[in-house]
Amino acid sequence: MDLGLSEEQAMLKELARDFLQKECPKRLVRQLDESDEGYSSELWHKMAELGWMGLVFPEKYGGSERNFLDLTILLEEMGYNIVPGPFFSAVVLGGLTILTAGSEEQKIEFLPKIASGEMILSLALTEPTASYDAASVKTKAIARNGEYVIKGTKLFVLNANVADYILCVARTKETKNPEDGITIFLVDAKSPGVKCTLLKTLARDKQCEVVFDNVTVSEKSIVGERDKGWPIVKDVLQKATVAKCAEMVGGAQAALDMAVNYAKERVQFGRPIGSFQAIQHYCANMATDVSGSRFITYKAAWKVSEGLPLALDIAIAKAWTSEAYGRVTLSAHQIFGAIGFTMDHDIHLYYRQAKAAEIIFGDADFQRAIIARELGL
Amino acid sequence: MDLGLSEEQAMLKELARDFLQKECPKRLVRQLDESDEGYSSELWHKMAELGWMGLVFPEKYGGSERNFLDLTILLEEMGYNIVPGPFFSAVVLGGLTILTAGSEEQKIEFLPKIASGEMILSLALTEPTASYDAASVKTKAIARNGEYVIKGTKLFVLNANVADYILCVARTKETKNPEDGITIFLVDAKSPGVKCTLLKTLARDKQCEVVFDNVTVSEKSIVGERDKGWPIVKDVLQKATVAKCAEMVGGAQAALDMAVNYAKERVQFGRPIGSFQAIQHYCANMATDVSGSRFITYKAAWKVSEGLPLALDIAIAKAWTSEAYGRVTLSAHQIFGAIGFTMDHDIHLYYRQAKAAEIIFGDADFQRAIIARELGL
Amino acid sequence: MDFKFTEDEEVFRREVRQWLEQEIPQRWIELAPGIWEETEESWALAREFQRKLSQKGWLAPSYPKEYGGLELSHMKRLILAEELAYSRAPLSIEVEVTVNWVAPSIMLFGTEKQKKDYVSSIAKGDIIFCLGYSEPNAGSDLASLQTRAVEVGDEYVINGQKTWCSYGHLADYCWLAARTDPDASKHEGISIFIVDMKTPGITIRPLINILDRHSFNEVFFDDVHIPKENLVGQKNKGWYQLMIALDFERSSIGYAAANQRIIEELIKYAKETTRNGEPLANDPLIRNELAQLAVENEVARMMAYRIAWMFSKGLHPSYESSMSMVFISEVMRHTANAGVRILGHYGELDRDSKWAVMNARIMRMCLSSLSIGVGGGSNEIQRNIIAMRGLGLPRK
Amino acid sequence: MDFKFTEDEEVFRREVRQWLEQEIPQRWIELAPGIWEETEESWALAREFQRKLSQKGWLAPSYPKEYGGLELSHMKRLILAEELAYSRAPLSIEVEVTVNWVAPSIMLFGTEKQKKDYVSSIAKGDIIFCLGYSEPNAGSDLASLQTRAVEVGDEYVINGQKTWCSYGHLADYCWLAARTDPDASKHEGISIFIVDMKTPGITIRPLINILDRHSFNEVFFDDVHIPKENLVGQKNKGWYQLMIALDFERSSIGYAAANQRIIEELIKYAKETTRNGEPLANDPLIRNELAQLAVENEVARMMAYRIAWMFSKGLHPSYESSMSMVFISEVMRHTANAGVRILGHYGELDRDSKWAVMNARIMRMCLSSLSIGVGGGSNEIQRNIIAMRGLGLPRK
Repeated sequence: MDLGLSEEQAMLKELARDFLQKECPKRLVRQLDESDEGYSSELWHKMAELGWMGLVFPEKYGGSERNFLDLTILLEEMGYNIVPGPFFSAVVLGGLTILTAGSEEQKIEFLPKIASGEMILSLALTEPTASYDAASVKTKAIARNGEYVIKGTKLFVLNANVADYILCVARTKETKNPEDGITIFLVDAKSPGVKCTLLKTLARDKQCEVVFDNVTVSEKSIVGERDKGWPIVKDVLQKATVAKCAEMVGGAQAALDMAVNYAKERVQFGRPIGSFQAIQHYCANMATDVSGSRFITYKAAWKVSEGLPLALDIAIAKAWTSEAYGRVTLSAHQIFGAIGFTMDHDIHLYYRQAKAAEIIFGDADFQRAIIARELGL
Repeated sequence: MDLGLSEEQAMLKELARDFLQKECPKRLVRQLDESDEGYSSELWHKMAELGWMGLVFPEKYGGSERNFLDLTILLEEMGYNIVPGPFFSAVVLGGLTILTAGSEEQKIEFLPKIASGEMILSLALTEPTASYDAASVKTKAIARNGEYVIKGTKLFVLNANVADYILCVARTKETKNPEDGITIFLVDAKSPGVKCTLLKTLARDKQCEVVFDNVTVSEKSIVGERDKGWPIVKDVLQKATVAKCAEMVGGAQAALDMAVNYAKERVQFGRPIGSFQAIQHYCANMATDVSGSRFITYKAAWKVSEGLPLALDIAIAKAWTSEAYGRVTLSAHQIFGAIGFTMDHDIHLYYRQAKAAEIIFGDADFQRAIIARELGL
Repeated sequence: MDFKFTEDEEVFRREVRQWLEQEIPQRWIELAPGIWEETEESWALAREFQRKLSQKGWLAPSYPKEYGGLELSHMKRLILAEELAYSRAPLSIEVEVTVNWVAPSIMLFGTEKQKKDYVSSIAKGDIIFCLGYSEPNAGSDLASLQTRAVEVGDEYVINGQKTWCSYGHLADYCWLAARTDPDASKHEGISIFIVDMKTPGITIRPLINILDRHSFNEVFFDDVHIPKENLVGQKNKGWYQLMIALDFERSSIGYAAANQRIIEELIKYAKETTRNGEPLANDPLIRNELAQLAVENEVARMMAYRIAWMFSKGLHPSYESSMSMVFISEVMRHTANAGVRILGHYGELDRDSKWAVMNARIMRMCLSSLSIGVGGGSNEIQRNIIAMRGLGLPRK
Repeated sequence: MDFKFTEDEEVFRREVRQWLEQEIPQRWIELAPGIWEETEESWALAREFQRKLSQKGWLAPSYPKEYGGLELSHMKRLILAEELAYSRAPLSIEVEVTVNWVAPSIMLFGTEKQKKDYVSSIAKGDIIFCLGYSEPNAGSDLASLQTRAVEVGDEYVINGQKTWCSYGHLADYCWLAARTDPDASKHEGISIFIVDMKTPGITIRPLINILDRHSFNEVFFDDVHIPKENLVGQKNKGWYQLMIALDFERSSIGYAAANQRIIEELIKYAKETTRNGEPLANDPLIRNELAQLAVENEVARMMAYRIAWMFSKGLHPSYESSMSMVFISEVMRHTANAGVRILGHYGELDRDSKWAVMNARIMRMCLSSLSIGVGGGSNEIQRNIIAMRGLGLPRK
C-alpha cells in the first residue's frame, strides 16, 4: 500500500499547478465563465502541447500512455484552479469512450485530434428527465437505408456549443429491458438538424440543450455495437464520476487554502480571525473533509487504473466528496463573510462548482442507492 | 396570540418544579430506575394529593378540570426532573383514553381511582413489529358466550408490571382495512393468563412484554365501541405524542441548564470552559433547540386543548423535538466530558430519556412521513 | 397561552392579502427579484409600491399618528410583515432599514427638528436611507471604524471609507457612524450623522454581488461637509445608540414567510413533476426532505412570532432575536440546498434559461442565502451573543 | 499510489484471521463485552488471550527482537490491528496503552534496567499498566496536574489524586505523571514514574461508568514511596516525553474495523427483519442511512490507513491522527444513533432482555460511543490541534 504520489505524479501535479497559476489566472476564469464559448483557445492549445489531452491515450494515438490515476491527479489540479473549458467533455467523456469502445478506425481518426487539441467532443446523454438511467434515453435513432436518423432532445449537455463531434446516446430498439437497445453515435456537430442552445447555469459551465431534429448519420458513426451501447455509457459514467471527484478534491483544497489564508490575515477585534475557536474548528472540519475526499477518490481512481471492480468505491467517492465539497465551500463563505458575496471575489466560483459537481452524474442520494445495492441491501 | 403562561400555569409550573426538586431528588430517580417497580409509592401518593393525576379530569370524577395545555406544562416539569413512574401510562395513555372514549360507568369506576393514585393503568398497543400502525395489531379477541378471549403478545408496554388494569388493543374482526375491527379492552392485570415480563432498556423505563394467553374478559370491559377502537387509539396516540414532547422539552431544558452551569464553573487552562467559543456555540445551539422545541410543542398542545385539527402540528412537534432533545443531550455530554460518562453523574439519565422518547410513538422519519402526507405529497 | 390571532387580526390579514393581490405590479412578478437582486427598474417599482403602501398607512404602521403612523399593534405588524414577505411584495431591504432602524432611532435620539424633517417623510415612503456602518477593517468588529467626522465651525467634515453600503447609489441619505473622538477608547467617540447622499465629496464605487447585481457600494467620504445639526443624539455616544437600535424590532418573520412560499413551491413542483412515470412526490427521500423543511420553517416561524409577542408584552428581546436570525439563516440555506437536490440539473438553471423551473428561484437562492448569516451580525457573533447575553457564559 | 496489500500481507491477514477464528474463546463471545464493558471475568479471559497472542509475537509485533518483538512492518501491524478489532478479539484497552505507549516510551526514555525489567514482560503479556494522567482539575488541561513527587533519599514520595484511571484496579503498574518542581511553570517540572499498584499508600475508589461497569478509578496516593530508579527519563521533562508519546502510533483503525462489523450486522439485520411483510432493507430511508454509514466508515478507514502509511514512510503524523480520531468518533456516534433508529424499540433493549437483537450491541454502543471524543483528548482539543498544528492558524 502506498498512498503517496509517485515521483512522476508529483511532477505532473507540480507542473500543472504552476502552469495553471500562471496561464489561467482567476481573471481569465471569470472572463471565460462570462463568455459564450467558455474556453480560451490559447490556453487550450498550450494544455494540448503539454500533452494533457492525450495523457491517457496510447502513444500510437498521439498520447503519452499515462494511467487513469495520473489523469485524476491532473484533474485535481484543474479543479484547484477551476479551469474553464471542455477538457472534461473532450478527454473524459469523449476520449475515454472512444478509447474504450471505439473501432480502430475511430481511434485513429479521433484520438490524435483530441490529443492535439484540434477536436472537441461532447457527450449527449441526459434528456429532460435529467437522470442517468437507461430508461431516460428516449431519443430515437431509426435505421433507414443503411443510415440512421436521430430525433430527440438532449439536455444538460456539457460544452456541446463548442464541440466538433457529439457522442449521442440514442435508442435503436424498444425492449422490456431499458438497458438493451441503446446505441452511441458520433455525430458531427455541424450536421443539418443539430441545434444547440446554451443554458445559463449556476456554475456558468456551458451546459446546452441539443436538439437532434432528424439528423442523419452513417452506420460507421456507431461507437461500439449497435443496441449494446449502455454498458459503454455505464463504463464512461463511472470513470467520469471519479474524474469529477478528483476535480472536486482540488476545488475543495483550494477553498480550504483560501479560507485558511484569509483567516490568518483578516484581523478583527485586534486578532486574526483564524485565532477564534469557531473559525479554527470550521477550518479543522474543512481540512478533514478535504483529506477524506482525497483518499477516497484516489482509491476509486486507482481501481479504475487497475481495472478492478469499482461500482461501490466510485459511488462512495461521489457520495462523500460531493457533500464534502459543498460543506467546505459553504464554510469558506462563512469565513469570508461579506467579501465572499461579491462577484470580484473568487470563493463563489468554487461554491458554484461544488453545486454543479454535486448534481452531475447523480447526487449523493443517487450514489447511496447504488451503494445500498452493492452492499446487498 | 399569547405565547406566555397564564398565571395559573406559571403557578403550576413553579409548584411542580419546587415539589419535584424536593421530593424527587436524582438519588431517588436513580434508585427507582434500578428497581423493578420503577416508582415510589410515597411520591406517587403525594403527587396524587397535589391533584396531578386528575389534573385534566372533570371535577365529578375527582379531577380539577384543567386543560391539556396545563397537563403538558406539568409534564414539562416532570421531564425536567425525569420523574420515574407510571404517570404517563396511568394519566395520559390510560386516563385520557377512558375520559375520551369510556362509558359513563367506566369513567365513574376508573377516573376517580386514577385521580386519587389508587389505580395504575397501562396501554398495551405495540406488538413484535414494534410499530404504531393498525396493521401491526395481531392480538386477537374472540367473542365467546358474551365474553371475549384475548390471545397475543404485546411488547414495549410501559409500566404494565405495576398496572392494575391494562388497556389491551386487540383485533376483533379481520377486514381488508386494518383500521377496522380493532377493539380496546380494559383487562384486570391479575386476570388468569396475563403474563408480564419486564424488559431491560436503555432508559431503564419499565417496558414490558405482556402475553395474553387466552385471557377472558367481559363485554363490559370494552372501551368505546366494538371494532371501532382504532380512532380512539389514534386520538390517544396523538395526545400522548404531544405529552411526550412536553417531557422532552423539560428534559432538554434541564440538560442545557446543567451544561451551562458546569461550563461556568469548570476551569481548564485558567478559565471557565464556558468562555471557550466552541463551548459557547454548543450552548447557543442547545438553547436554540430548546426554545424551538418548546414553542412548537406548546402550539401542538394548545391545538389539543382547543380541539383543533392537529395531525400536522403534532408530527412537526415530535419530529423536531425528538431530534433536538437528542442533539442537546449529546452536546451536553460533550461539554461534561469524562465526568458525564459515570453512572453517578446525572446527564446520562437525560441522554437515555432522549433516546427512548425519540423512538416511542414513532421516530422523526415516521413523523415526517405523516407530515409529507399532511402537506399533500 | 393562545396561538390564534384574534378575529380582528384575521380580518386585518385578509384585508392585507386582498390588497396585495391587487397591488403588486405584474412587471414586478415578471422580474421576480429575490433578495439582493434589485435592479434600477425594480427599485423604481419598489419605491412606487412603497408610497402606495404608505397611503394605506402600512409602510410605517407602528409610528405615532403625528408622523403618519397607525400605531398598529405588534401582532398586526407581524401579520403585515408576514403577508408582505409571503406575497413577495416589492420592498427593498433598505425600506426595512429606514423604517425600522433609522426613523425609530431619530424618534428616540433625534432633535425635534430632525423628527419633523425625516420621520414623516420616511413614513410617506419619500426618502430612503442607506447604512454607513461597515468599513474594510470594521466588519464583525464594527467598533473599530475609522471614518472621521471633525467639527469645523457650524459643520462636521467627514473623511473615510464605508463599505457594504447597500443601495447607497439609490438611497437619499446615509445613516453614518463616524469617529468624533479618535483619542477615546474604541467604543467611545463614535457619533451618528445624517448625510445627504448628494453632498459634494461623496464618491460611490459599486460592488457587484454574486447574483451579478449592483446592490452594495463602497462609499468614499472626501472632505464631506455636513451641517452640525445632522448629528443625531449625543456626540461620542453613537456606539450605544447603535447598540440600542440593534435591539429594535428586528423580526425574522419576513424570511420565514418568504421561505414558506419557496417550500410550498417545491412541494407543488414535486407533486407536478414526473420522472420516468413516477411523480417526484412519491420518492420517500424527497418526501422526507420536504417534510423536514416544513418542520424547520415552522420552528423558525414560532421563533419569529416569539419576538413579536415579547414586544407586545413590553418585553425587549435581545438574544432571542439572535436565535431567530441564526436559525432562519440555516433553514434558508438548507431549503436552497435541498431544493437543488430535488430539482437536480434543473436546479442549476438561471432565470434566463429556457428550461428553468420555479423561475430559477432555487438557483438564485443558493447564492443569495450565502449573505444571510455572514457579515457584521454573522452567525458566529450571534451565537456569542446567545451564549453570553442569553446564557450568561463568561467572556473570559 | 497503490491501494492493495502485497501478497505477503494478504497471506498474513489470512493467517491472522484463521488464528483468531480458532482462538477467541466461546465464553468471550457470549459475554460479548464492548468498549468499557469489561468485567473481572472478561478481563481474565483477555489476559489469557493476550499471552496467547504474545506467543505468536502478535501482542507487540513491532518491538525489536531482543524484547520479544517481530519487528513487523507498519502495514502488517495495521492488518493485525484491523483483524483483531473486526474479530472482537479479547483485548482490553489497557493493552493498547501498555504496548503502544508505555513500552515505547520506556524504550525511548528509560534506563537499560527499565527496558530489561518491563519491555519484555509487556511483550509477553505479563504486565499491564494503567495511566495516571488526569486529575479532577486537570482534564483537557493536563499540564495543570498537581500530584506531587518529592525526592526523599533514595525514594520519591508521591501524594495526590488521579482520576479516570482505567482498569487501575486490575493493572499491575501505573504510568504516573507527577509534579516534581512545583515552582516551575506549568509545563516544566513534570516527571514520569513507574509505580507498582501494590505499593502501600495507594487507595483505589471505583468509578462506575454509564454501562454499569467498573472500568475507571480514582486513585489516591498517600505518601507512596517508590524507588528513585522508577523515574523514567529526565526529571522535570515529563511533559515533553508525554507529548512525544502522544504522537506514537495511535491508529483509529481498531475503531473503524469494529464499526465496520457493526454496520455489517445492521445490514444483515435489515435484510433479515420483516416488518408488516416488508423487509426493512426495502425502506429507502433505511437504505440511504446504511449506505451513508458505509461511506463514512470507508472514509474513516482510509484516514486510519493514512496514519499507518505515513509511519511506513518514516513520516510522523500529528494532526493527521487528530483528524482520524475526531472523524471516527463521529462515525461511531452516528452509527449508534442510526442503529437505534433502524432497530426502533428493539434498539432500546439491553443485553439481558429476552427480545434483544444484535446482542444489544447498538444500545450499548449508544452509551459507549459517548466516551469517544471526550475527556483529555476531546474532539475540541483535537480540532484545535488540526487548526493550529495542521493548518498553521494562530493561537492568538
